[in-house]
Amino acid sequence: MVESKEQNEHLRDIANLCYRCKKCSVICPVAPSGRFNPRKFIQEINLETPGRLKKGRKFCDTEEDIWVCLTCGQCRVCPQGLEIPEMVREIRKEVREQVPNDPRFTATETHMNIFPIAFELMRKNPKPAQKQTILNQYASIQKWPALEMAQTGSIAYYPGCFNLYEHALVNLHVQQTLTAYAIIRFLNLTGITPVVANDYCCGHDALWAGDEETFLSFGKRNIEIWKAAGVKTILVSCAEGFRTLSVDYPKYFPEFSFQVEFAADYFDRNQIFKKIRGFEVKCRSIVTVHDPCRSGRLVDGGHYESVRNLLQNLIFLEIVEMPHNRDEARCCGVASFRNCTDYARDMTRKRIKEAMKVGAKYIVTTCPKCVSHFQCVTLNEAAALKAKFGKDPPKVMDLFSFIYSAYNANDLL
Amino acid sequence: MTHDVQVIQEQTATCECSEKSPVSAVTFTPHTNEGKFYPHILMFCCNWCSYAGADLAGVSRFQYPASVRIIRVMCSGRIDPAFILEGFRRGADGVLLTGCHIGDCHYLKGNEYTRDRMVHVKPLLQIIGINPQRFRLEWISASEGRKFADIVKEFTETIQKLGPFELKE
Amino acid sequence: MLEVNRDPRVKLHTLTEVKKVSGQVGDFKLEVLHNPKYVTDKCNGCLACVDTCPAWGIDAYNERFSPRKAIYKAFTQAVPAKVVIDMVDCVRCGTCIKKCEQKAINLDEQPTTEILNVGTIIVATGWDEYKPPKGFLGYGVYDNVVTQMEFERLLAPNGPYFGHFARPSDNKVPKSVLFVQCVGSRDINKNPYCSAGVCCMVSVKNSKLIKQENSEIDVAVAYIDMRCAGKMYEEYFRDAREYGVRFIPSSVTRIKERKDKSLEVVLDINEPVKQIFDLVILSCAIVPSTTANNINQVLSLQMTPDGFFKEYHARLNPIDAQVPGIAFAGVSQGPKSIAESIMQARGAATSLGTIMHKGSFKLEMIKAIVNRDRCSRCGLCVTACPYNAIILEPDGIARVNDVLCRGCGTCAAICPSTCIDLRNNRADQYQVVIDKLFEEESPA
Amino acid sequence: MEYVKKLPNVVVADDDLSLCTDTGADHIKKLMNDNKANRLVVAACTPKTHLPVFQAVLLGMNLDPSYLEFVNLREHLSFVHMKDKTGAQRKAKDLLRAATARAALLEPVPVKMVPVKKSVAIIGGGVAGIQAALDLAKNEFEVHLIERKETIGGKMAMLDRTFPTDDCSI
Repeated sequence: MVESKEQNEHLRDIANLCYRCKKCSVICPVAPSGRFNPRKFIQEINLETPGRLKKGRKFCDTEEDIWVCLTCGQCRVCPQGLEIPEMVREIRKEVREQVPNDPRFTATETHMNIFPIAFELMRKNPKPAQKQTILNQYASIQKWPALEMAQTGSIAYYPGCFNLYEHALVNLHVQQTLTAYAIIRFLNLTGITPVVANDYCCGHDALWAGDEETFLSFGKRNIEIWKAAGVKTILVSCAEGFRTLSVDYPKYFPEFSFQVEFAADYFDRNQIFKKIRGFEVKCRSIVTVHDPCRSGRLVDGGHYESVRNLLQNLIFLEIVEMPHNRDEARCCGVASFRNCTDYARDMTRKRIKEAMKVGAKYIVTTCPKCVSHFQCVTLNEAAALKAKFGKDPPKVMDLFSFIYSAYNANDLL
Repeated sequence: MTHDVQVIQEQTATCECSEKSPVSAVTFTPHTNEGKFYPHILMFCCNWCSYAGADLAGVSRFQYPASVRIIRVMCSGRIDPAFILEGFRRGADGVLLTGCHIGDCHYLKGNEYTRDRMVHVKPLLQIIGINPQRFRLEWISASEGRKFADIVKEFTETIQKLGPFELKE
Repeated sequence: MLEVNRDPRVKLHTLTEVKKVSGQVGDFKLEVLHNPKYVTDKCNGCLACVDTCPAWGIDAYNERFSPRKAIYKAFTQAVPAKVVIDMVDCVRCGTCIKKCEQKAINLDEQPTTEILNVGTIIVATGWDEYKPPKGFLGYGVYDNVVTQMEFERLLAPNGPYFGHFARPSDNKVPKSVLFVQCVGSRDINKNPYCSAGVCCMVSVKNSKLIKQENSEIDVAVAYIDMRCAGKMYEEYFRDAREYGVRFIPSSVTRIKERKDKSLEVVLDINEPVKQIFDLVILSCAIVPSTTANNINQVLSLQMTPDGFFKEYHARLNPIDAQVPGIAFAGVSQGPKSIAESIMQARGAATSLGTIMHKGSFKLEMIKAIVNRDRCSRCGLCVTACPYNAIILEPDGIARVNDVLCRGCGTCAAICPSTCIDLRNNRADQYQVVIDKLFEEESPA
Repeated sequence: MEYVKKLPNVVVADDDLSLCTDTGADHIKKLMNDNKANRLVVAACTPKTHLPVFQAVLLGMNLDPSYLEFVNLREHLSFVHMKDKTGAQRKAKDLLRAATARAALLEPVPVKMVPVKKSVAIIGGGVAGIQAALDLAKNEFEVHLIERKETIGGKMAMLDRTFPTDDCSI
């Protein structure tokens, strides 16, 4: 905790490095809405004396609506290296402490606030969900082979909040269970039995909504659970989970001593698919990769190539790139299930249109939130998109769900 | 929403036909009833079928446990899974959602939405770590007073077997 | 009927179908399609054309028992009293054009569309007779098995036998007649409901009419139970028995034709008994008109599982539809007799007349409201709304039509932005109730 | 009763044997006026039958009729928990607590008037359609009688004679 506070002040101290090049406000997808502008936000910080700023009070009644920022990190183009998303997060936390029911905060609620409620319930719960049981139930329903999962071991797979989105956002086909199943199944096929612990949600959404308390309680218990299981390496397939575990956990928990690896990286580095006997999967389709901010811009060294390399394993698959890719990837529109607004939706639409213009039949990504937001548009506005482009909108899938579906069908069109 | 005067007049009434008003001074015993676990169940009833069913159960004097707290909604289609989680968050031991039978909805197909949406509630509870048996979806028509009482009885027994909700503060 | 035609305030649109309905109470727009009659309004009904017409078709009015010309008037008292041409039967010889003094015939008439702008709508789509599947109790195979409506024509003075009924196979007066009740009704495999006793009463009436015509004829009715509930109905039933009609509590399961075209019927009276009848009449169920479904597709009202329109409330308001400004009359809402149909029709006229007389309709505004600032323009509420009450404005923001919205709240539950809610049934109001219900101790 | 009085926002609570009578209404009016109350919670029978009664009371006081919250103490409580007095007591308290809290959040429901054209379309020219057309035409409304077939009359015109008077159908 002490550490993070120092970090806060440090973040702010460098706000005066800004020389108003306006790169951030030009690239910021929210700025045109007129409710949030990163450059103005930095200026607000600079205008105040550090003493007043410490309490974040300024932002309780400023015009800059810090809850509107998507923390997508496109503003990281900053030539002075200002971490605007991180700053926003710190300010959010302070504002939340001072005004518990900030009307501007409640105004960003989406989905009847189901996710914060679910997280609060999870937090209270001393006995989290039996993930192994749920996974094997899923396997038996699908009539797929059962998974081998260990209770203790050195390599763990962290499914994160697991199938929460899948069931909270009905009809959007966010196949989180399939993703988890696919990864464990592929690992099993190469003789690896990963630990799947009954861990908690990583606390990403709570953290970015300024609710540090929930985040800390999740983190603490997760670390205990992993320690008890004797885990050394943790594989994370979800981009948000990866960012939280690899960047935020070490920052907040000095005792965090695990090696965190992005599942796609691990698969690529160890050539998992090459090791699976008879892995000759045909897939006559065209995919494009949407790079989520959480596994790209917002972590060091953007994990872009591994995803593409894994897709190369599929025979006949054509990978096309959208004009904005890798570090410049456009935002899916919504972060931490807040602020589903018209401009947020326009962003989602724009990204889908980008994918359609390059002729993709599938959009493959690694973030379940990107999947759900893209699906919301492709499924609900299919008719309008079809009218405009003369073809069906692309399907959106998680990387591992996509590969597993192709592997299962051996020719996914 | 703000009001200049926020005052409420309270009336407790009993018609000649009803029992003596239960709101007479009886000491408040929290949480247990003669040593037995006494569940609190949140129940949503749609205005047109289930609420009328509950009324019929009343008029017919079908006795059922005093565990349910009924909230009247216009249509079961109004119920978002968030309401159910909200109930658990506030400390309900179980949540019972009732609506009109499929095809019988006062609002054409509101209950079909409910049905489709509620398929996902049990897995959702499972992942949060709540026993899915604590939630139930039932169709009760306005003429099924007996069924209403039976379902409440049965569900209360289920919850009693499960014990108090683990996450209650 | 004639009165309707004479009244200047009633516009008759025959051979017309409703294709599309938009708008709401107070201002409905009906798109109607006028099918061609091929005869203009100049026709004075002299019927000279009918005599000259060389082409023949089957007379739908007389069920299947008699032919009619391709140019025809439906029946003597038809309203409007003009002829029409059935293009299926017409050979386009043009004889009628030459014969017509009024120059009223135009064989090249095309269908036309018209928009009717009205304040309210009455749905009176009526009914059809249940047609038994071919071969069921010999229907459609044996000539002398007919349905009740067909028999009405055999009996009618303007029917094929001019009021002196005969059996269809040999045009001879039958010696014995059997009515079979509950065909296609009260049967969970066909129609589970009872047609409200109408078919019972029709059989009582027709059996009595046969006896009045010729008391020599043996008339029997095979019934499950006679449902003669209504004013003077029981007395009417007693009358029939006094005329000598035999009412046999029995269900008929098998009918076989004999060489002389008479029918061998197996009646189950404690044990199977064979009896011979010359004519068998099937008292078939009343089923919703085939057009009811089409009409419902344009009006999107609610139907009960049996296909009749669903009223607002079975007890408290059996006349109005759930959509304001629409009412039901007659069998469209459920099987009923003529008297009941007229009762409901007058009820519907009063119900809608009240609104129209007042000139305005009062709406309780427990309706969905949209928080325009938060709407993400996703359109999910539009697809969720059962009443099509929500549309997206040109700028993409959802707008609720207060008249069509009935306040179910389905949209509120589906909205991802939590921006649409029901007035006075808001989520925060529910949440406060949930909160307070489970508060452990009293705050005081 | 004592419990209810202590709840937040409650200014007055009283009981009466028959609230739905005129005297009951007067009683409510007097209490509300004396205590300057502007929301009413009725804890009695089912709102499905008695809501309009108490809405009328509020209307009589120039208050919006939606400022009314109902607690169903009869059908949902005293009738069904006859043997469990303690449980019923607790449930009643819970319900009243929730109802008073909700009452504070009630909002006025406006009433909207929409103009209605004085014309009617009747779909179907059978006996019911004809009768409705005649009735409405007599009331000077413009009637459009829409019939799918070439003549009006429907099934009725195909009948010979009709029960129970055996008169001609046309």
